[in-house]
Amino acid sequence: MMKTTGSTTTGFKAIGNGTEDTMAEMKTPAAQPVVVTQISPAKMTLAEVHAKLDGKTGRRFWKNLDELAETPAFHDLMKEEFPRQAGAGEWVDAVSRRGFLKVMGASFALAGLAGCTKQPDEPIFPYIKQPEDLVLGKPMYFATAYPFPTGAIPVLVKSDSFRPIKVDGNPEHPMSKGKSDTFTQATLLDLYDPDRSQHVLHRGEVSSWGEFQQAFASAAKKTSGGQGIYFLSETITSPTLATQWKQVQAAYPQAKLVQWEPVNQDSSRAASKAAFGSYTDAQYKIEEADVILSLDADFLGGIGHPGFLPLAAGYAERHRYEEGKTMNRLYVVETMPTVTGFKAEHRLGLKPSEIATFAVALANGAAPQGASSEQQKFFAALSSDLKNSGGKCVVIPGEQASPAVHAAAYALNSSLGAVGKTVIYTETVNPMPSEQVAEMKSLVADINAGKVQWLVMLGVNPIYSAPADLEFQDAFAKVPVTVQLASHVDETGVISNWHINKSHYLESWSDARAYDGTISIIQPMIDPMYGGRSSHDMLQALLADPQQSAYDVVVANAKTYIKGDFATGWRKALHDGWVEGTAFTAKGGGAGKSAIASFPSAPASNGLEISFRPDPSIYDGRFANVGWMQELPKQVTNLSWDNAAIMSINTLADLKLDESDPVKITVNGREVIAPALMIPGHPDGVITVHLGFGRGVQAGRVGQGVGFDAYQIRNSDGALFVSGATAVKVPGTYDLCITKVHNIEHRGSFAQHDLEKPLSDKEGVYSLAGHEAMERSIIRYATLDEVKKNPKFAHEDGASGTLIDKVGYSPQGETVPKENSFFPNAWNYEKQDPSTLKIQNAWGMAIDLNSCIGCNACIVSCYAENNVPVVGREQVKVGRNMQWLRIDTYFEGDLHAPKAHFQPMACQHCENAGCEQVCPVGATVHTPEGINTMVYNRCVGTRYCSNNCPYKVRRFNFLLYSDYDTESLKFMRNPDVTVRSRGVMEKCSYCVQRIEAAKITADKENREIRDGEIVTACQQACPTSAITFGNINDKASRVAKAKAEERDYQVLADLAFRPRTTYTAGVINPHPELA
Amino acid sequence: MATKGPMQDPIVDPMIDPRTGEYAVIAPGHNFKSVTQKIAGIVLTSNTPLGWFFGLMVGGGVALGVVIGCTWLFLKGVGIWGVTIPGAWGFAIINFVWWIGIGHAGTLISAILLLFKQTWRNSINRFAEAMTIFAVVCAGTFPLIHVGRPWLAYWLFPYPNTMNVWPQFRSPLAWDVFAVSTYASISIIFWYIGMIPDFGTLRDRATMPAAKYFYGMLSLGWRGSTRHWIRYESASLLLAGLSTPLVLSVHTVISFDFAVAALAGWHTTIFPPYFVAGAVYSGFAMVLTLAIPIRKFYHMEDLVTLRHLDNMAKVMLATGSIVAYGYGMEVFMAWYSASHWEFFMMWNRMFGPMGWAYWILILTNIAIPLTSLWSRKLRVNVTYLFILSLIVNTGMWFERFVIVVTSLYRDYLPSSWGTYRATKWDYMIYVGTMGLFTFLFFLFVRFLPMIPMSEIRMMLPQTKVTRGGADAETVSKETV
Amino acid sequence: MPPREGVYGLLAEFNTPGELVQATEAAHHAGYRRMECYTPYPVEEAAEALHFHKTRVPMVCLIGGLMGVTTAFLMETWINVWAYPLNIAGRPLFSWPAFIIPAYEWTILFAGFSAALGMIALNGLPQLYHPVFNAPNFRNGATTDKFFLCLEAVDPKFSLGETRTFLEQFPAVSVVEVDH
Amino acid sequence: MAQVFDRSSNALARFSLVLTGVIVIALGVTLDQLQRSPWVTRQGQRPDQPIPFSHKHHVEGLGLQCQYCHTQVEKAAYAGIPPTKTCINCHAQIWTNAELLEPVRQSWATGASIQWIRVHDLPDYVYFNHEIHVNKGIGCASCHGRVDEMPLMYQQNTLQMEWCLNCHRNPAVNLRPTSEIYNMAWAGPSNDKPVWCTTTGTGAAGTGPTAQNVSCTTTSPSGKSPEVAMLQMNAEANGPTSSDVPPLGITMPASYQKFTNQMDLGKYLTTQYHIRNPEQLSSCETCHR
Repeated sequence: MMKTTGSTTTGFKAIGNGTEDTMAEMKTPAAQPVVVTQISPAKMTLAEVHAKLDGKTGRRFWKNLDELAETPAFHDLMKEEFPRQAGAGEWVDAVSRRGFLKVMGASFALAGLAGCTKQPDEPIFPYIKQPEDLVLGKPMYFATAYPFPTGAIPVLVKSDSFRPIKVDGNPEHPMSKGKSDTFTQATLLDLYDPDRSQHVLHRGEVSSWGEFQQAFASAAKKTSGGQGIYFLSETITSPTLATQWKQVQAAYPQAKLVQWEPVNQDSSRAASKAAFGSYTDAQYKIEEADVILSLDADFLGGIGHPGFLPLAAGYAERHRYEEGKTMNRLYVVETMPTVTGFKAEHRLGLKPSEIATFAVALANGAAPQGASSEQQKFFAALSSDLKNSGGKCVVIPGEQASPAVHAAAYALNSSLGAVGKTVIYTETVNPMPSEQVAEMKSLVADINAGKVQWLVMLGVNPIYSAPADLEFQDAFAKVPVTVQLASHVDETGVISNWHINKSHYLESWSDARAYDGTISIIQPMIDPMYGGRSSHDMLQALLADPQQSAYDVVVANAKTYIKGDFATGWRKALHDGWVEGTAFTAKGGGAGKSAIASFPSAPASNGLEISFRPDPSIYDGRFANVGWMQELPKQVTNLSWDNAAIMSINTLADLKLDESDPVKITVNGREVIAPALMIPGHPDGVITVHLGFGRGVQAGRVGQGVGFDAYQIRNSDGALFVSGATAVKVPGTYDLCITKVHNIEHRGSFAQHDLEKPLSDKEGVYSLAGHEAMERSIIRYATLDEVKKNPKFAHEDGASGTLIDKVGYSPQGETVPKENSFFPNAWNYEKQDPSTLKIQNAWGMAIDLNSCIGCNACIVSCYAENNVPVVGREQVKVGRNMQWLRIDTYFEGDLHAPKAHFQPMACQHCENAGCEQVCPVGATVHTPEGINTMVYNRCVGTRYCSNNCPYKVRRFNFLLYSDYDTESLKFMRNPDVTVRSRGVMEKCSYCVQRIEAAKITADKENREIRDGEIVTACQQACPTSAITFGNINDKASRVAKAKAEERDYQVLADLAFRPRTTYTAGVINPHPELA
Repeated sequence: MATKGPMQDPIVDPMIDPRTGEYAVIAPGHNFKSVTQKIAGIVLTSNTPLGWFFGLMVGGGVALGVVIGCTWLFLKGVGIWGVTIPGAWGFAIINFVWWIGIGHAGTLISAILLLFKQTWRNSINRFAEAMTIFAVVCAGTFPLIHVGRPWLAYWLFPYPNTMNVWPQFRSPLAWDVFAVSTYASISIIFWYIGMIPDFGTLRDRATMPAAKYFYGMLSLGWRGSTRHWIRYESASLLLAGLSTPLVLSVHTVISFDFAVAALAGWHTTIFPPYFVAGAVYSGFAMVLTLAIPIRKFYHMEDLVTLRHLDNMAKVMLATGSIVAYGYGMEVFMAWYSASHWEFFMMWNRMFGPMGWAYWILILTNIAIPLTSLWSRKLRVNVTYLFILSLIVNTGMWFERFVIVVTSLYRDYLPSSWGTYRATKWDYMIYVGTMGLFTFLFFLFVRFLPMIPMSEIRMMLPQTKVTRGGADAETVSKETV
Repeated sequence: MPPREGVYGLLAEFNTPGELVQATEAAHHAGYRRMECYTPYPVEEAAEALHFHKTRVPMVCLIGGLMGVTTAFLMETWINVWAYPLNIAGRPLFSWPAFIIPAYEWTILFAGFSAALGMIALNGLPQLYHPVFNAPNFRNGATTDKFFLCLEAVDPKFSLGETRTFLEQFPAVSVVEVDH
Repeated sequence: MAQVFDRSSNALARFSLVLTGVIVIALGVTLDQLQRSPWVTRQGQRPDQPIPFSHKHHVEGLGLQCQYCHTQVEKAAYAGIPPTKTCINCHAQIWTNAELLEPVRQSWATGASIQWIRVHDLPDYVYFNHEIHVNKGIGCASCHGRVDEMPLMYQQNTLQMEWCLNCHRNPAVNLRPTSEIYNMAWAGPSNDKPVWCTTTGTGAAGTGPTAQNVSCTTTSPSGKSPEVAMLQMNAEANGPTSSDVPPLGITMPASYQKFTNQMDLGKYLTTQYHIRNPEQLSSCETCHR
């Protein structure tokens, strides 16, 4: 017996060790990299919030703040904030509760094997009196405009039973022609942001507009002519508001108005004043230009640059390759690599200071001294091109470039004879132009001088974004009464005596001028959800009849610019979304070189330059709490939920940094810590940082604690760029969140070597992903000469940018002929309708890679149209971002100065789709009209389809991503699209809901669907009409024509999946000497 | 006979059969009663060894990992795992294939070796089959829990429903449902049929009434009637005949999960054969992992002899070589196909960010076993075999890891390249299933006859039917 | 069936298969037909002696297999071609190569179950109670190491006395009579 | 060493085996029935409504048109639930202080909705559209049953997918002239109640809304014009089914065809109304997006 027990133990040791061994064996390797899916603790605990608040506020309002922090609302905010951040593995009440429901659901489902649980009783709330024109279930469309500092964007808002559910360009507007952009699209979520401030607050306690109005008015009356009343406003875009201000000034001559925004147009203001004697805006007729030079102007990046929509459209129009059409050529000189830069035929990366010298040198016609050889070449080619264009050229300076650049641009445009042809100079779009930083300085001076009694801030957040050197927060504390009108109780709001909740532009009356000067009436789409107020109300409060509503004010002022019978004119203006005959006309001609002198170039200083840029996704921070924009992979960098210290490979090496190392940037005494990130084509010796990040908890559940705050090192005299900065590595590492090609995983060392015969393997370093994209002929392009030689270049070898004969499973990298299939005619997509003998519809899409500028507008549009959820940083980091559509960015060639290619990639709706074949429950199937349709409610979530999708365009709800709790978000959802639950696969559906709607209308009227009647969300948003959708069986349709082009090709054609989405190979027009 | 060299293991020498030079399948000196007592004793003993309780608790404790893991999984979703896009499959599928593979050896031993009249397999086939069933249990959990909406997993079965929607039979996953469920049912029935006569024995030897009734019912009243035996034999032969194509088909179908897909690294015609070989490979490794401790613990050295270990090692050598050939072919085809996809996949598999996995696989699956197993010395070295079996199991797990993960995370479109990292939940559930396996196995060795008594009896010399009373005495002498 | 009363038969216990087989052959030679051997493991020779060769298990198994293949294949065809014809990845509705695999699996499933259950049924199991268990020495040996021959009372040639003497001529350990 | 089990156990054992089999089968059948049972589908259940509104009274009794309340059934996906205003239109004059109508007056006074319980409640992932059904010749009664005979509203049909598919796979069985959509009692043509149809508009290609494309009548149009009578004669001559006269491209004066059974009418209307083919109607995206 003893013996037995003895051997027992030994026998068991053996087994025990066994399992331990095997475990060990498996743990060690997988444990090597940091386990990303482990959830880092949420950005901020409640305790820290308190600390932060107290810290921020000093003693004065500690009481209110504590109360604020104690309010249940605030707690909920914090609670709900976590799940977004949490991702996997956090015990979150809300989430696990939902989880339990799911499990209950499961048991129910099993009980009644029907797959659907017994639904609870659903109540119906009919109207008391139904509005006349309302047909429930049929959307209505209203025209309005999105006021943006660089000019209003006219929009058409889709409204479902009076809830705005989609914002798109206004097709009837002469300037925008129905196009839109990321920001405009995102304003929808901005409207429904659950963190918007909902009350008037006085010292943190809920108060009322009335009380404020009285307090303000009476206080104003006491002052001598408004002495000590200062308005600090965001850029004023509304003519009506300007008029109101004049009235205020009439009543209170001493009152002052300061316009200030962190990202402004000071350069052009200063330069134009110097050049033309008065503030002037430039309007470019880019479609007229054969040669375009952008001096740090990201005019394809978004409405951050004035006139983005017409410029992008114009550029693309002239950049399309069509017979007998001269293709334009784009030169870009810039610092931060932008989509504009990478669309350019020739791009030169320079430090901000060098750009100025370059521009001036160009104006003077002599190459800048100390320029490198390839800069010389660039300069020579450029200037010759410009001269030879005979005035059919244009020089566009960027708003974030220094005044000198603008001055030089004015000079160049007139000397090249472009003025009047491709550029006209008009009065400013904004009614009250000013040089904002200067004004801000004087304001702070006045405050410190104790002149300011009332500081009324209209939609600005200076505590967060004011130039660091102004020490605005200290000044702020000296103002007796501070009032802030803002959409959020932000950094400024929490410490202001009064906080007035601002109404969203979709909730309020106003007006604004578009880029071309056309005035649009801004009309509300919905009653202010939280009874917010607009700047109009604020100013009106000081006027004789404070009860006048914004509507009255706008109507009153509209009488000044609406010609003819007002009633009809007004109705027309509201209907069309713009007022006829209000566009600007050219004022005077060009300007000489004289102005250049007044902006001496800064003495070249040693040390790094820091370039400050508005973020391509969240701009100056105004979109910080818009999940769509935070998650949107940024142009070029593909950063999501982060900003970084962006630098070149060499700078990275010089600073002995590796990517995602935290680096401390010091600008005369002020410092900030940022993660380092290499971006190909970035000039050496300069670091680009994007503004708008590092918001506090006041930013809201989404925006708080994302990225670092670049404003902390931004000074009033170095608002655009500053030199003499230092950067040093600090210990630790920061896990940057980057999606797609430049996913940190695949950057590695930048010296990956070619696998076989080198194609784009230039000397030096290149991106494996980009290299592979070329090798796999995912990207195909040719130069103008090549395409002239061989129009079939996309399918035959020969073009420098196209490699097709080495790819894949079929020798030519082309799709195998249909006859070779085992089942060539298993399904016929050209069936005839027996009764009408009409051929059925077959939906398809064509994407013109020449026109795609990678601006991301399509993605945000898709977000709104298809109820795509926001998953949060942790999830994006492990590759679970849910965008149905992505813009693939491939860097070709040496990463010091690469080419880049943008390729919109969504479900290709393959006719022989791999995904369908492997789904065991038939949750994804093919429709008779050739759409690869995903049936969410049938999906059990095996994810096999995603594995078998070579385009990896399927998205899976790994967790419950859709927000089922937040009320305000429910208003926003598109009622025609299912909100996907957890465990379900989803993907681009070609906007099948729009297709079905069109079919129903057409069937009712017994007619065919017209070409262009169905427009997908991405197509609708695209500023350059790169996307075409339609019936490929209708040979007359635009999509059929596009697919008939010789340049049309399928990505991964050799897999013979027969995608319905095809791409039109790009054509570039390089300068012969630079090619 | 060179093989008759000095053996380090003292108990070895007498075991060598002088005629063949092979190790005997059963130590001499055993008779019907002794084997019966030995085997039945383990089940019917009244004082269970403490070690058993210990092992059961360890197994059960670890198995809790599955329970906890799955609870959280059902609450939150598969997002708690490392799966992502592009790597939408991860541990769950890897473990599924791994476990199923392990199961295969059991069926192979009980069926194929039976058809080949390899009598030596008699002593190990019972717990090899048990291993199969428990492995299939562990494997079976994964396909169920790995789907996004597990509560709807029953949609994979063809049942009449109000949606008029049915499974989609072009999908390999639908095939899996049929293959795995069939495999499980047939294995269980085969296992049970095999045990009926032994249940009879247990019923008759049991002293506790409870045990009598329990085994009595399981035995269905088996009484060893010759007519029964004939039908019984033919039935088990048929089941063996059916299990053979079944076991080959099951892992073939599993391999279709990959081979049918259009992914470079999956889309390979060589998968079916080398998946089956790999399965047997890992299966025999697992049999060794189990047999070696058990024979020591229950002093079965003379029923599960070095002959068995030696033979199993030889089978591993054979199957391992097939697997090696498979790997070789993958590399060769990557070059020979001249397809960029194949080439890049292979290059990435070896030298990409996850190259380490590939080299671990080569080391543990090919380098170590296939070099050492040629030596008979090592083949009969119990300790070495045990360690080797663990190494091979690891290796086979990594084979699936390499196939599933490294093919997925860098596929056709570079823009969608990603990576895969397992989370604590992945590990918890995986290790949990090992616990579950151990737990079930301990229950088995305690309550069921782990070696088929009737079949062992057939291997004893006394089975010789001899006319005339002459040897009758001798026999009776032995039995007394 | 009503439990029969009286003697079921005579049960002779042997030590070795050899003795059993001899006795059985003799019994058959002597004209006994209703008899049965009980052994702890299959003894082919005993079956020979009993002249029992044919078993219908294979036939049952075959039928099961055929049922399996047809059921599965018809089901798949019906589902994918008639019940809900859907365009899956442009593949033909009747994708028979894909249908083969489940059909194959169900062939084995059905065949296996029929073989196993068929065997049990043909053996008349479960039969928890059986007269031979009444023999005091039966359960002690029959499933361990003893070999039994039972001449049953229903045999026309059976008569307690003669049969007992007949059996006792063999080196049986014991000859006992078994009641129903 | 006696018996472990007594005689009875044999029978017991075999019986229990059989029983197990029976139970398994029974369970399967039960579940299969359960998923179609009213307990799951809510067929025929009358939830407690704030007001025991009687469709029978209003439709059959007072002869109100469906559209009087469900105004947008032809214009939108939802048929529309009448606003309180609609009730008040009449009930401001009649039954002004009936106990039952208190909720209506309450709602009218306070401006709070009358909170009905939805009777026909499809899952949220099903996108049913009244508009197209009504315009393509599917009558209210086809799905909702004889609402005019329902004192309290209840769900006539299962509304389960298989039920929808029955019609989507063969619409002809339910098609009726659009003029008869709101006719609750419509029973389809028969020998004693034939239906005469003719195409207006420009032949088969069809222009303008479906509804105007075909005109049908239940009263014999004979005697209107000789060729009609003639046509009817040979219509009767070549049997009840004159619909096999190809309707395509006939450009002749209004020529009525006579239908005496639903299938013929259904086929005729399928062509005239350009009903999409079953393949398209039963394609997933038709109802799920």
